[in-house]
Amino acid sequence: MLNFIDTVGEAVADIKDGSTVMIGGFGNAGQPFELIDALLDSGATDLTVVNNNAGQGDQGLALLIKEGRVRKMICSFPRQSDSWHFDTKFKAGEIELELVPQGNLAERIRAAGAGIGAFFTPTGYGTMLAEGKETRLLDGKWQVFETPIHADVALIKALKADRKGNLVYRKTARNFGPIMAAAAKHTIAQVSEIVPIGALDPENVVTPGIYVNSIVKVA
Amino acid sequence: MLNFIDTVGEAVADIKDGSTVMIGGFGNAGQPFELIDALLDSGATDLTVVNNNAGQGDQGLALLIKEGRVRKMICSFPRQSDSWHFDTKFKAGEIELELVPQGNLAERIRAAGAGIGAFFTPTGYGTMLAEGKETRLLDGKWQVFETPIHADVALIKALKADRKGNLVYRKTARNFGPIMAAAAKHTIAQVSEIVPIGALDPENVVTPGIYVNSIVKVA
Amino acid sequence: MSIQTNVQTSATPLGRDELAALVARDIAPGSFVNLGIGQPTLVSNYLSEEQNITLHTENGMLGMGPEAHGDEIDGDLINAGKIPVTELPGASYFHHADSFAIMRGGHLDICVLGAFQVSATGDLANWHTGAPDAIPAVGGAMDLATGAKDVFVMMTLLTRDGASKLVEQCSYPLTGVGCVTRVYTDKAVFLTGPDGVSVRETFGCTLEELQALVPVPLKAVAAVGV
Amino acid sequence: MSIQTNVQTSATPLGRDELAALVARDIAPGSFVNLGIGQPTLVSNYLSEEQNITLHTENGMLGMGPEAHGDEIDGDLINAGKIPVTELPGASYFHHADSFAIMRGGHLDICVLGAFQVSATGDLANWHTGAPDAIPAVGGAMDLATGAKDVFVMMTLLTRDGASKLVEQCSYPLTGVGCVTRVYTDKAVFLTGPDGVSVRETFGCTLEELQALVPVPLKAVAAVGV
Repeated sequence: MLNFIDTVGEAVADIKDGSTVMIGGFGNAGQPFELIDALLDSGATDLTVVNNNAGQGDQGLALLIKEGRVRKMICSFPRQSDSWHFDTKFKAGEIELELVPQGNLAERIRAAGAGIGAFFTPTGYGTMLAEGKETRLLDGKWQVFETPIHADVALIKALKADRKGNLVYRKTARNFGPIMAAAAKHTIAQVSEIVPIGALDPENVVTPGIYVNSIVKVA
Repeated sequence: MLNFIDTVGEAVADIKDGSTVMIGGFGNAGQPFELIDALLDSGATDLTVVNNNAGQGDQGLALLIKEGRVRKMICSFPRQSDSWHFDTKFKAGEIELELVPQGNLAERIRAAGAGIGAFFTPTGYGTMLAEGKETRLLDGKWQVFETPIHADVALIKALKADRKGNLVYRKTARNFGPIMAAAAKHTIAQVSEIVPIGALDPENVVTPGIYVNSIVKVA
Repeated sequence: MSIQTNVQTSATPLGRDELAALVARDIAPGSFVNLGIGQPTLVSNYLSEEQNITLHTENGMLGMGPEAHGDEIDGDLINAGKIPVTELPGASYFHHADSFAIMRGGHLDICVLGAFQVSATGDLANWHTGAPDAIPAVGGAMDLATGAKDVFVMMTLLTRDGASKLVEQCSYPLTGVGCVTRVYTDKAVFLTGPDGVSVRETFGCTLEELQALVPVPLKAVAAVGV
Repeated sequence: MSIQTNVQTSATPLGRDELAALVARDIAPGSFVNLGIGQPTLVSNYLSEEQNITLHTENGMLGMGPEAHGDEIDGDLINAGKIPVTELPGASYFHHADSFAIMRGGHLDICVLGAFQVSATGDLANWHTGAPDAIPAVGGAMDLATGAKDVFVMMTLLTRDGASKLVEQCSYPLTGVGCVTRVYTDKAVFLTGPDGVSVRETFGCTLEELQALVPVPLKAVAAVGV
């Protein structure tokens, strides 16, 4: 069921402790900063967060980590020049890390949304990130068995939503939004604009409304 | 390398006997009729054809089958009220059939283009179409091991191409076009219009030009 | 929708259109629905605008409108049965892999299908008679059976020969295992699941008369709510 | 591009920009290319318009243009290194799964990467020093190493301590197995593969001098063409 919600606070109010939360964005592009701030304010804790990174500087996901709300990160690139909050927690053994090659991260999220129970991928074969994983020779290449990443909630950012919940994005801010929307039980999208039904060309819809549960406009 | 080609005959001239050829379309929507006719004229034979159906009436794929050019069909729905050429060949034991549930057909084609070596899908579990296949309990569902379908050539139909080979489609004629373009070594697209670079909005490109090798305009 | 103890809600068996209207009434507002080819397509005639139902067609569209007529007919806009259809405002198009991801991923609320047979545990047989000389053709049937949150079947309860299509175990080749949650027939609405078959309502027969027609143990649905 | 028997093509080792220009010259017209973060990014400065190269960035774009400056800067348009970039005519955007499908599916012609070490059989180590207290971060490195038709590495041949980065077997954790096809260094261009390491050209040293620096057996590339 699709709901249009007035504030980011109400939009994230039902996120429970212990949830797995996907957060869209690559770098700052497509990061739903306002929804992340609202999640921080909500007090939800013991979270597993799926994002490409593990927070940067003193904002957004970095603050969630600093405040001890994140039990586990699933990401491809936690270490950055300004990922000091993650670094501190990780070295103190206070946060769990599942490091996933970026393409496997994307494909595992896509598999969850598409109802694929598992897949074999050549990426990571023969590396420490595939240690202990089942492997198989397929199409002449050794491949690694990988499983979907499902989530309770996805927080994503899009450019526009229509009143059916259809979404379009902007440039490289699209990144993880469409696949996370499909992989989560409940998808919350912050958008810059809400347009009437019929204002988006059906040929150009990127995320069909079937994947979206809550929409909040952020100025 | 992308080529713009004047005639459908030249476009299909290099398709070799014994090739696996994907043909886009669902019903008549998105069927590249002119390319199929050119393939018939080319004389190429011993083909494996991947299409949702196995030809209808006395046109297109049905004629390829009638003329004995198709060794094997990989499809989801061969039997139709007017699939008489396929029916005759099949009952005479003169054509091989690999019957694949439509969603597994689509996902196996997608896997080929995406470099996924195999995947597990719940579709078909416990049915005669999964007999002899490896199964596994994943995410609480019994799932079936399926492998990618690669092709030598894809023949697809799109609405417009720009001079970079980017494609857009029209309505439900999109169907198998984008995934077949990615799954084949050589993709030939017939289009209604060729537009200059910059005429397609980068947000709305459906098949990026990297997947397209030959483009021919069909009036 | 209220679920009640077994009630004979009609004095006569339901016709195809009455059954379609009943299915339509049972679809929750705002649902995303796929209507299979044949009898299930009739359901679309009885969906009200207030229900705000979005129809999916597996050949790549959400927001499918009614069948197209006359000038509306567009060869590029067809449904899974290859019938020309129309586009409603708020529609979207996508390719076949994305379309079946919607189904397989469990995003559709309801899929309505025809059937040759349904078993007591919800197995579905609707794609193949199993005749040795038949050319098999499956299309999207197995994907539809597997993917939706609820799979409703619409069928006559009996074959022309009077045999029950609701069976202990399907004799026709299966489309999906344990996938059907509800069976709408001319004589009754059945709920199927791991606990066996319950009867929600009957049409033109009592539960006892119904049981005499059907080779699986039936029970009345327990009262829910008021 | 002509491949010649071992030739010293420069009297001195190549600088970073000269090396980038050489890689750029070796990219066939019409290629689709991904340039890794760091030194490989320099290659874009030397691609000519006539080459008609299309650049891919794994965060969802084909047709990436040069770095953005001043008013061009748009927070929604960045590359994999999170640097603001521009869009060229004929570009396209797609989501992350589609973007990595382009890589994993083998559709890119060339990927150019930096490296800590490359082995004689083309194993690549470029993501992790293996230090016990290091926080690991892999990003798209393993996907890039696995997916492109050709993986070119750009690196200095020696570490600051004078150790060869071209090694018999990588001591750093691997990024990919047997994936590197060509290694561009300040002192030579190496071709790697199942048959071992060949030297295409040297810069400021002879093949013999080069062999003294490198712990794997080198051979000159056989003459091709005229």
